[in-house]
Amino acid sequence: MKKLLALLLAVMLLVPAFAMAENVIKIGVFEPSTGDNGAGGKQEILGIEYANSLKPTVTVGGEEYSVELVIEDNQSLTDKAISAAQSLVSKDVAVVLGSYGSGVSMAGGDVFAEAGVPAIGVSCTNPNVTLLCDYYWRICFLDPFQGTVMANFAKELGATKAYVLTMLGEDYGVGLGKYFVDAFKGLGGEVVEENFTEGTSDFAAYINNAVSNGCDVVFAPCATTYAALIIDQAAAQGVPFPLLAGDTWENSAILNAAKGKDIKVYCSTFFDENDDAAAAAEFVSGFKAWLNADSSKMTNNGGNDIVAAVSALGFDAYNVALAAIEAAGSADSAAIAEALPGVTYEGVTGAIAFDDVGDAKKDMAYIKFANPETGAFDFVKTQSVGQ
Amino acid sequence: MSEMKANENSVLRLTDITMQFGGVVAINNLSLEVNQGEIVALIGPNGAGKTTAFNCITGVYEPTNGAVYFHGKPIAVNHPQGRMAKQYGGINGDLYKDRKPVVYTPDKITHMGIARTFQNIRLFKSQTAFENVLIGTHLRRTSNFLTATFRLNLREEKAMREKAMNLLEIVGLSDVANELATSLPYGKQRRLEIARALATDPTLLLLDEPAAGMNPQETDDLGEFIVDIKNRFNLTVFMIEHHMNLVMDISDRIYVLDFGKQIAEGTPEEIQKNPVVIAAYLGVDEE
Amino acid sequence: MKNGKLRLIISLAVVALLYAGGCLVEHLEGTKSMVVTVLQKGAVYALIAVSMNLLNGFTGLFSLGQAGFMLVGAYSYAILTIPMAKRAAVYQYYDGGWVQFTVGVIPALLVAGVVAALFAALIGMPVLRLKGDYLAIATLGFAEIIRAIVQWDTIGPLTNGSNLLKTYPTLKNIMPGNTVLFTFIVVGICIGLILLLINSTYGRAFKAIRDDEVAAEAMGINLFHHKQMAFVISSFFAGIGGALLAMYQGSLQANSFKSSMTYEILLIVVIGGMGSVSGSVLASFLFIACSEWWLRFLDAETMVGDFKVPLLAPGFRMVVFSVVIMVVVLFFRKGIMGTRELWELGGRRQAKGGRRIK
Amino acid sequence: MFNTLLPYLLAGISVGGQYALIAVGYTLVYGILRLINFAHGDIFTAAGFFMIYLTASLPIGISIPLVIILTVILGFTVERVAYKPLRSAPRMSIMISAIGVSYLLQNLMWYLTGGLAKQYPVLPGLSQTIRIGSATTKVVTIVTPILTILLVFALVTLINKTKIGMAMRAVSKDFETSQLMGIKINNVISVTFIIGSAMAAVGSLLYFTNYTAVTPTVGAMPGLKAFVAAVFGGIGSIPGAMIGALIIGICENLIKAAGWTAFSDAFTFALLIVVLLFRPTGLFGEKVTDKV
Repeated sequence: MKKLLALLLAVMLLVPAFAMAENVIKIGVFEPSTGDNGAGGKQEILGIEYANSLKPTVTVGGEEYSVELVIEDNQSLTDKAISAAQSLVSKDVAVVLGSYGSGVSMAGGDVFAEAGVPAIGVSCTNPNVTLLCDYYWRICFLDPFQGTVMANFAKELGATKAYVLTMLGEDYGVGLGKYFVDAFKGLGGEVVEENFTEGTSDFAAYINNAVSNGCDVVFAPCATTYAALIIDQAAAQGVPFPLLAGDTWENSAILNAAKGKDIKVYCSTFFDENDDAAAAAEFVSGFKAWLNADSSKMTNNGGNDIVAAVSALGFDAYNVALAAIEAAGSADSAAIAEALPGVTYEGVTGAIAFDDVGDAKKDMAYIKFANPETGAFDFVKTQSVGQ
Repeated sequence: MSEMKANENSVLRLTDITMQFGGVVAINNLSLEVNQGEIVALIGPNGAGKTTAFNCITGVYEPTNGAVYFHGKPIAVNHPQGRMAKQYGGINGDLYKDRKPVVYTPDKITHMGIARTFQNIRLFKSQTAFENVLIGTHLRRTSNFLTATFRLNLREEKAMREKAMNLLEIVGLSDVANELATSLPYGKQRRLEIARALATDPTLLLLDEPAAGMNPQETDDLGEFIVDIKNRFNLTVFMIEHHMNLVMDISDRIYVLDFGKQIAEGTPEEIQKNPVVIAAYLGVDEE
Repeated sequence: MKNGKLRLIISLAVVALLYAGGCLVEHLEGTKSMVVTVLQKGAVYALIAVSMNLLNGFTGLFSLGQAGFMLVGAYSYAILTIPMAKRAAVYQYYDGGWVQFTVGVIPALLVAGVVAALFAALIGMPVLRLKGDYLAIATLGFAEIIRAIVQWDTIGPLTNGSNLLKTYPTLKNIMPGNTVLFTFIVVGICIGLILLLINSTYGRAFKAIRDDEVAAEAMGINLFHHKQMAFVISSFFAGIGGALLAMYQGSLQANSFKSSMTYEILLIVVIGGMGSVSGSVLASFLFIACSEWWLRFLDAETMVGDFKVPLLAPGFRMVVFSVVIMVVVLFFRKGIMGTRELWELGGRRQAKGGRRIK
Repeated sequence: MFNTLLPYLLAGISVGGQYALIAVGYTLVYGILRLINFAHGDIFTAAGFFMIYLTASLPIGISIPLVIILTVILGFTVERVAYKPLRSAPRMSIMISAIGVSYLLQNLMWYLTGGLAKQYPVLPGLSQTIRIGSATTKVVTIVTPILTILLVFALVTLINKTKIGMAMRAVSKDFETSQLMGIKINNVISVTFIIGSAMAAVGSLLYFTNYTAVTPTVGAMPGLKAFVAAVFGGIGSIPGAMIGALIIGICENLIKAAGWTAFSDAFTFALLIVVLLFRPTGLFGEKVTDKV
């Protein structure tokens, strides 16, 4: 019995587990569909899938390749992300899209770099994602920018003392929080900083601290799971000041939490579904129709057909990847990695072109307000740093 | 009695030992002495406190009051302290008031040269007979974990193995050296425990009911065996035993314990005639 | 005796063959292959599992602090080896951090072990006096405390707080193209040392303590001293294991060293057999291969034609996996190997026993 | 000063009461089986999920008793399947089995719920906000300590006054002897798990009303803390578990108030270690002497 087992083990270890069909190019989708960021990750996947449904093939060197999406769940955890990334790499994906969440992207980046597979960050905003990895590019703006934008906005709302709340161990939130603090202090504001540990569910005391410290704005970039609890508590305590956060809060979980409550929630994001640019409008209507046609997709989007910015980014990321493959004229990872920096693309979230580090040169954020009456996001304004 | 003149030949001396658990006084003011080269037996009905006395000697328990000396050196001294001072139920509670308490852990006491066996055999159950004895040689090692890991102690290791094998031969178990200790028959397990105890190079051997569970033939053999190893290793033996034949055969002196108190002391002949013992112990046992 | 020597030679030959095989796989399959991943991670887990087995299986101390010591080792390694040029970027919130030097990989690995061992020595002093499950829960608690300290913002310039550590030398940097060989060598040396220790007089003393503390103490074995020794040595290797894990992962975050990580390692030890080094090694590779590779298909929603295969959905893999583990825990309590080693399988049963316990 | 501390105190008392309800399960099981039931925290989580799925289709009035029943069934099943076969095995094996069950339950819940946080339903009456002095809080904060004290009182009565309570006390004093005395050990153990699970279900109702996101791993930390509370109070003592839990709940929130958030969890474990070292029997535990 044991010998048989050992033999089986040996055979399974040695048998390579891949089979390549002809003229298929694989694109890895490295996203969380479970865990703290699962909700956002699913929306990002939807954008990618929608783009794939529109352009299921790519022409390389005169030959038509069909594109196959290989989706791997990184569970919003940095250690699981490594396994997921390895799994993608072992399935011979040519290029990777993702992830929602910076920590997992940074963790996975090393695996992609090692394998020489280029990765295109969709909504991971921490500078280190691209800075510390030569194989990571990104199509969204960065936290220093986003933090500054929100600090400016907070100032415009008349805030003088900000309460910044982030989760320990979350690169995205901690990073964005720091940039906000720097910017807000630079504008002459005062800041009270606190953080909570993973799994915290009691935010009563935190909100109370914000009140008792005389803060007049809360900035809490964190995963939607905690965001809903924070909004809930803030509403329960009837805080008079607004809650601000970054891109993660543009999610139906936030809308649900804020709905019907006396609370002002703002977030910055990459895209607005009421954008009147032609490409954006076309994407929005097409995406909504696509969602409405399939109830399971609708569920993954949070049960409604509101277009999340991350879906738009996912859509753009897919198209950037195709553009890179076409530019490379090859399905080979190395060639794509070489072609990527030169790719420019006019996406639904704006023009995309990469700088030396691999970041998209984006200088505009959309600020949205979670309307408690309509249960939808209202577009407030676009904001750049210069303003 | 505590600071009496030291007997040159004294190997083990207990003075005024009281052991109290909560409200239960297991041993009350026990004093006894075991001299060089003697075989001394401690007898008494079940629950008389015999094993407790062993545990006080070997450091498993800290006596509530009294002192234990080994070759004249105190290895346990205590007097009722703390909460025990209030609920102390023994006698002579104030004799050791001014003495500094002395506590040694069982391994330290074994180091000094007291080895023991257990009433309910406690062999290392996942180890072979040989390994059980080998473990007994560990305490006299000179190697540290680094030299042992890097095998810089080969000579010592070899000596340990030879010694263990030798002891197995002496107790007549060399043929089952590689058998799992717990798979051996009862009598052999008892002998193995003795071999393991001998591996620690003791000068005093405490045997806790070495003949328990043996048939008369085995018991007789055991008696000879105990005398034999006593002579061979120049030991002093202090044992708890229920088999009266064995006790009467090989003991030089006998202490009798009942309800934690010493009721008699003397040679086998004296004990056999002692009316108190007959009444309290033999009488009860015979019923 | 002769038989034993022969078996030793055969075992060594098999190990050498396995090493050669491991390296060959990497050259044949390339670094992208899942086999290589399994071999790397499996080897790292093997070391960690063996280090835990030294405590739980051989010394009978039920400690659940392994993740904490791995964390210490991993952080020590990473902090010491991040290249100077990258420090400013890694410690972006802490002005480049306090540590302004780097050391080589091998010294850093050793330091990782030593720091973990120092922590163990400190923790062991109070904790090892506890018995059984109290020891388990106290070590678990200490692991959590260590994690909290590492994430503490005040020492952020040292540990980068709760943020990722990256850019330190990983497996591929040291022996490019031979990552498996490097892992196997380091792990092999460590496990070899543990084996030598277990089969020395100290190892016998550990086993004596496991079997019967009272009898061991009566045999002159200083319980605290030996427990402390096992605890410190186990942590030393857990620290090295943690450092290797960091090298394997390429990035490091305190958050992933939770008690669930300790539980996983404990389950590996149980599957392999408490008290069997080769069992732990075998179980590690099996465990990693299943969780990273063979069972992954269970997580993918699969269509066969138009038919959607039922049950298959994200998370199903772990369910199947944990059911298998429960079956082992309940019905095959001795695990794959019991207390025996691979090289004893052919030999006489009673040489080591395990089987003959009624 | 008091005004800043008040919300923390309130949060502490309420979370402490909820820990207490979980801790009862630990202390009872440990008292009888000498087992740290690592799966208890996950049973608590499962109760949260039961509520979410039941209220999706049933009115709350029916859901609540159903949740308690389902949780009890789960606790009972876990004992029968994972602990009973190991009754004669070494204690380490049972503990490993408990860890295995915890692992299984977490993975199972992850699979069944898709790994995303679920929103706990709003319980009318409990979820309203009220003001106490300068602090705003939910009604549940006030209800928790009262309900906890009532339940603990009822349980203590049960254990001291009824036949099954007497059997439980006997089994926890001496497992083997009580078996010889004709006590049906398995029944007693089952009752223990049933009571523990029911308490955990009630605890989950209160806990998740306050903190509304349920994830598969959400129960692990409260579970461990509740165990610490049980040790702190003196394992086996039910009032001890309650007082231990309240102290832990309050302390951990006061630590947050002091700005040491990162150490609020670590504090619990530090407390555990200190208690184990200096007073292993806890605040109200009985002293036991080992037999050699």
